[in-house]
Amino acid sequence: MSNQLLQRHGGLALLAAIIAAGPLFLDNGFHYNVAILAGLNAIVCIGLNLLIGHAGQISLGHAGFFALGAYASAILPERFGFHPLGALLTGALLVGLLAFAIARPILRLRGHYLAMATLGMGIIVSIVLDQKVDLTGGPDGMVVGDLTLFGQALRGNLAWYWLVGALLFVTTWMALNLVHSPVGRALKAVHGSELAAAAMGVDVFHYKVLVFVLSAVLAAIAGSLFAHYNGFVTPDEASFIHSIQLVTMVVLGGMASIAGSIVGAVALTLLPQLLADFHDYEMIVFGAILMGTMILLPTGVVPTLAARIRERLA
Amino acid sequence: MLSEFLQFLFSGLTVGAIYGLIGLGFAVIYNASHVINFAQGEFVMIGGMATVFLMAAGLPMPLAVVLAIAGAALVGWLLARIGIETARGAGVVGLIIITIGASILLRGLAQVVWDRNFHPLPPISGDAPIHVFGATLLPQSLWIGAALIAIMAALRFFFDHTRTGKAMQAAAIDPLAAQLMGIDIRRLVRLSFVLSAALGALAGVLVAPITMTYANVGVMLGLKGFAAAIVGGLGNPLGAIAGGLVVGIAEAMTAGYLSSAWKDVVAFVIILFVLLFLPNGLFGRAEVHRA
Amino acid sequence: MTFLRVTGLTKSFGGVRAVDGVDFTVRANDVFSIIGPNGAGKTTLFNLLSGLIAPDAGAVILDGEDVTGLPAHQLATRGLSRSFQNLQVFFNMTALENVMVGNHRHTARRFLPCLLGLPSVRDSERRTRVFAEELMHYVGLERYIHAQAAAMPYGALKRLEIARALATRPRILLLDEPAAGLNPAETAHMDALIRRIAEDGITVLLVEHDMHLVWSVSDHILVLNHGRVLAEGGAREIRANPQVVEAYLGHRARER
Amino acid sequence: MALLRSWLRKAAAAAVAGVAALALVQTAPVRADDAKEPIRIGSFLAVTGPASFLGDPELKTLQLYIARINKEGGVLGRPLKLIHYDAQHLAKKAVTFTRRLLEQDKVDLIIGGSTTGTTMAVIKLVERAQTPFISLAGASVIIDPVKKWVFKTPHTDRLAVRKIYTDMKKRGLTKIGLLSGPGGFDKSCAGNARKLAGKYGITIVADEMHGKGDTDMTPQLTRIKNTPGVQAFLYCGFGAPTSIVARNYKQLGMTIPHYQSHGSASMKFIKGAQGGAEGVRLPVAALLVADQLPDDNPQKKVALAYKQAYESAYDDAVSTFGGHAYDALMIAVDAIRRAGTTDKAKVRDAIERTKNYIGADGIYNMSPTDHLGLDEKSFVMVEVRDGTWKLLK
Repeated sequence: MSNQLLQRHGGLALLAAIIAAGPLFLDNGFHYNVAILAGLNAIVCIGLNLLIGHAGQISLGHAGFFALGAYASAILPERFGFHPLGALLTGALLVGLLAFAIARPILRLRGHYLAMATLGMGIIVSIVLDQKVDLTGGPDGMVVGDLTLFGQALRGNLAWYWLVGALLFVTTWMALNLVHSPVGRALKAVHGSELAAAAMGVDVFHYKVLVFVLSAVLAAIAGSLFAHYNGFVTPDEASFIHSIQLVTMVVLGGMASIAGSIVGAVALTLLPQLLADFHDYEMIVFGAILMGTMILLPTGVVPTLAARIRERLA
Repeated sequence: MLSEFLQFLFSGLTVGAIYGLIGLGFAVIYNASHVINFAQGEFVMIGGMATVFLMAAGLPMPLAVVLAIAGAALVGWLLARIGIETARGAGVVGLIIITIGASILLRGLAQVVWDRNFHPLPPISGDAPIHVFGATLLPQSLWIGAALIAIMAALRFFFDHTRTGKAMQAAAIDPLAAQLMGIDIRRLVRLSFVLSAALGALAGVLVAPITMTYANVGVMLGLKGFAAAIVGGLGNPLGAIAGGLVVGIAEAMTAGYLSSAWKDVVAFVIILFVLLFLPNGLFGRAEVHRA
Repeated sequence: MTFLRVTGLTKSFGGVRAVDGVDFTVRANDVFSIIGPNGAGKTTLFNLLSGLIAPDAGAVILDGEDVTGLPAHQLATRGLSRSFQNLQVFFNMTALENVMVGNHRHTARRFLPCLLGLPSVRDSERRTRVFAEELMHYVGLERYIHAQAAAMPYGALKRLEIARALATRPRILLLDEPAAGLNPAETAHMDALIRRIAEDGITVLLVEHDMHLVWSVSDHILVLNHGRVLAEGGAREIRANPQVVEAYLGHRARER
Repeated sequence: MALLRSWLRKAAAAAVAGVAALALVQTAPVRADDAKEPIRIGSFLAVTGPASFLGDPELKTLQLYIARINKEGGVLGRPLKLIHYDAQHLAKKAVTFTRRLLEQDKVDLIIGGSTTGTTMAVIKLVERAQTPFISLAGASVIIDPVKKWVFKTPHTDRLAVRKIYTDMKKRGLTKIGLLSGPGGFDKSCAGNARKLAGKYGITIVADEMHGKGDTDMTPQLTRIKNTPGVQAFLYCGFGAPTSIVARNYKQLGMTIPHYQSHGSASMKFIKGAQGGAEGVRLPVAALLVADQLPDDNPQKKVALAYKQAYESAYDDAVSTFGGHAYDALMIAVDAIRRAGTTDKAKVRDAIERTKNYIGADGIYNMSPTDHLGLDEKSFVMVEVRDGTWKLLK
């Protein structure tokens, strides 16, 4: 027990140290941009990993929730006079309700059928955002106003960095709490065997819905923040490709590993920037790295490396 | 009225046959390896693009087609050999990510090796539309339909009457038992990738006169093919074709009678409903849960 | 005292009546065995009793309460738990975590406290861990406490499932072929474990093909054939029942 | 033991994070303050992805002409350096790359944004960084209202629709069927078509759309065909669907006049349609039919020279999109020469004072109230005849 607590706190302290030391290494707005995007992706991935890695329920449509959060922050203040913070919370609430509503029918599906259903859901969101031109600006996107906190518009790289860093820290802390609680264990049980979980008194469906809604809400919040930070959103945020990118971050980092989600998100946010100088060969190198990593580190970067190091020591 | 309906139906059947042809590739690979191959659309792209560029290099079309299919089959073999076999510990989702990586890599390669433009291929037998009760149909649609039937028959024969085919069937139903019976699963997985790459490339050649071909053509076609395979019940080749027709006809009828603006939304809602009421697809094997 | 009463329980799959109007009653603290040839409907009966599938007709009364058609997790709350014939271990966890899942209903499992890692949750976790460790000792798996379930041998997994089921604090435990695939030493251990569970006041419902084990532990035996009750009675009665011996036990006894 | 294990797990995570951080530091530029220091031209274009039909020729053009200018001695005695990133059609990538161009690569000026979405996404950034920005995207919102640091070279898509409607009106066509694709270009074109119809006495009697990656548009075309009173057809879209629509049109035996937008202004459209493009009318930049312009047209020489240079360098038919990049680069170079410095404010002022500049797309006269400054004459209607563009008088 105390071991476990120490583990958790050690990991959190490391994360806090990395976040705190960030500004020493980030020396221009572009660096901050990459770091902030990586942080937002990590928040989405932590939620998505609870769904995919822990509870074993695949989703190929989470970009849809991300985009709905983003558009809530774009549309509500602009058209309906919401305070940006109110818009963020309203967006998260609406996405939560939507996720709750669709979770009931689609979480009855399993495996690849669930993948298809969530994929369809994401595509429907992206088409709606594309088509409701008068509300969303259509494929050309729309401008998003500043996020105001305590009457102050949040501007500047450092302010955003600290906000996203703090949120990532809190998200990680909560996710670790959850994973090391009866709820987290129930999620893993649902993944391990739905039959046995049910026979052990775990309300399987309840937990599937819970984690689906939780991951959707995290995606929506990250989407809202992204919209304000980026200052501009397009329906591409809801695209199938974006959903796939999120799942890739989770799997590459390591399923059912919170640290893995952060590593995966950071790595795959950074990689395109590192590869930008390859120009024509960018896609080739990116595809090859994706394949190579999964081939060499089949259970994801963090779990595979951790297991190798453990073996080496044992 | 009838002519209008027929026109929508022809459109749905043509598009559905294309989806079905691609869905077939998903089914064949899924059967042998339980991998969803997200690079299936790229096999279609390779078939079309390689044929275009081999023809541009002066080869006659039949030779270009054969070489393109052979090339795609080689890529399929490499993907199975390098991507799937060496990563056995990766789990189902991990293997999917590998195929996604392969899909990005192949698209990147196509853009560098070939180009970023779109190209047509000449249809097999001319462009003069066939008139049926006031509706029109391109001869190429008939060719696609004929190819689909021929491939179905060939696959039926392959699965029911050849040793390798029967082994694949057995492995699909129970890989462990099949392995115990002395069936070399790895060879079957490789073979399934080669087979489905060749099928994809053939589809790419057949559909290019209708859809055009370009480096990214596989993205949406692959997605629709996946939908077809799922709607039909994963791992069931016949189901994949039926699923393709369902999706294609749903799209065409929605565009024709309801709203073309919301066509894709309606099509996906139909797909969702099929899944909800038939959780294993139209022809899926029911998953048996024995406690 | 009757603890479990089953009346007219029926379930069909595609026209085949897997369980067909089965009636029986189980007394508290008995070891009640259900035997029968393959396909007799034993597993279906267990699945019905444990709420994994719902019956077409009939009733299940558990300790005076009608629990017919309740889902599995609600039956678990009412003190019914089970093990599985083909293992349903959580292979993505350690052995201890498997057992801790069994205690789910008795832990602080509300979402917000868990999310915030409140002291109440930590206390509950500590208690659950201690309890689970005790159960690991109870079933003789103490050396596997920190093992990954996926790395454990088959025989140990069988006992792990029982420890996990015990963690739900059941009043009635359904064991589905606990000795299947075990070697003689392991079977002997299982025999002792089942007796001990019964002695500790838990009613046991047993489906088992190993007749030595069945004769050894059973207070009462129900013979099922083609989804119907063929015979019922004490172990000695059943053994002496010529109908049972002819229809089912005869060739099986000779096999052994 | 468990603790040790967990620390190792965390250490591995940290190592990865550390490598990542190092990599970030590594990308920091090394700059030498040299008198010969190159003029840094930043660019982000949609070179891959669905809008690559725009970005591909744009990038090729920039590369071709920057190499040429450097061979001729550069600008102000300094070479030009192109720093380009492929942002695809994605606003998020455009924002990140623009920050990179501005804050890490310290570019003197930015040419880019193949699409309206990517352009609009970065306007806030370039305005804040006070860096001249010449967009290659079509929508009029980019320069209307005028933004201090933002310019653009392509004709607005509104003008394209106006050209089409003028032509329809001339032929007495007032009831039209509209089909549009799912992209930003398509939507913007269709939106203008709906908005401007009334002004030209045109009614849209059928308004259909198709989806991403669609391979058959006969249902939509059948609906338009069977709409009572429809006199003409307009398709707003780009890429492979332009050819598919033309083929389906022919398949259905439709005979009403067929118009497409400038998104179809590529030989690929004609080739892909396999005969279906015959008779299709569309507005194109005069560049595409430069050889058919009267000899006294001042644009002819510039356009022909560009066409010749591009086609000989790349073995690829010239497109109007490359022309936008050509004009943007030349306007920028001209402005830097006139300003005699790369001081951003002075370059911006010089761009705004561009007068009578003859480019591939037309003649530019910019002003503080017009950051496009193109005349309408250089945008012409053509018809496809015998597999090539025929200028309509």
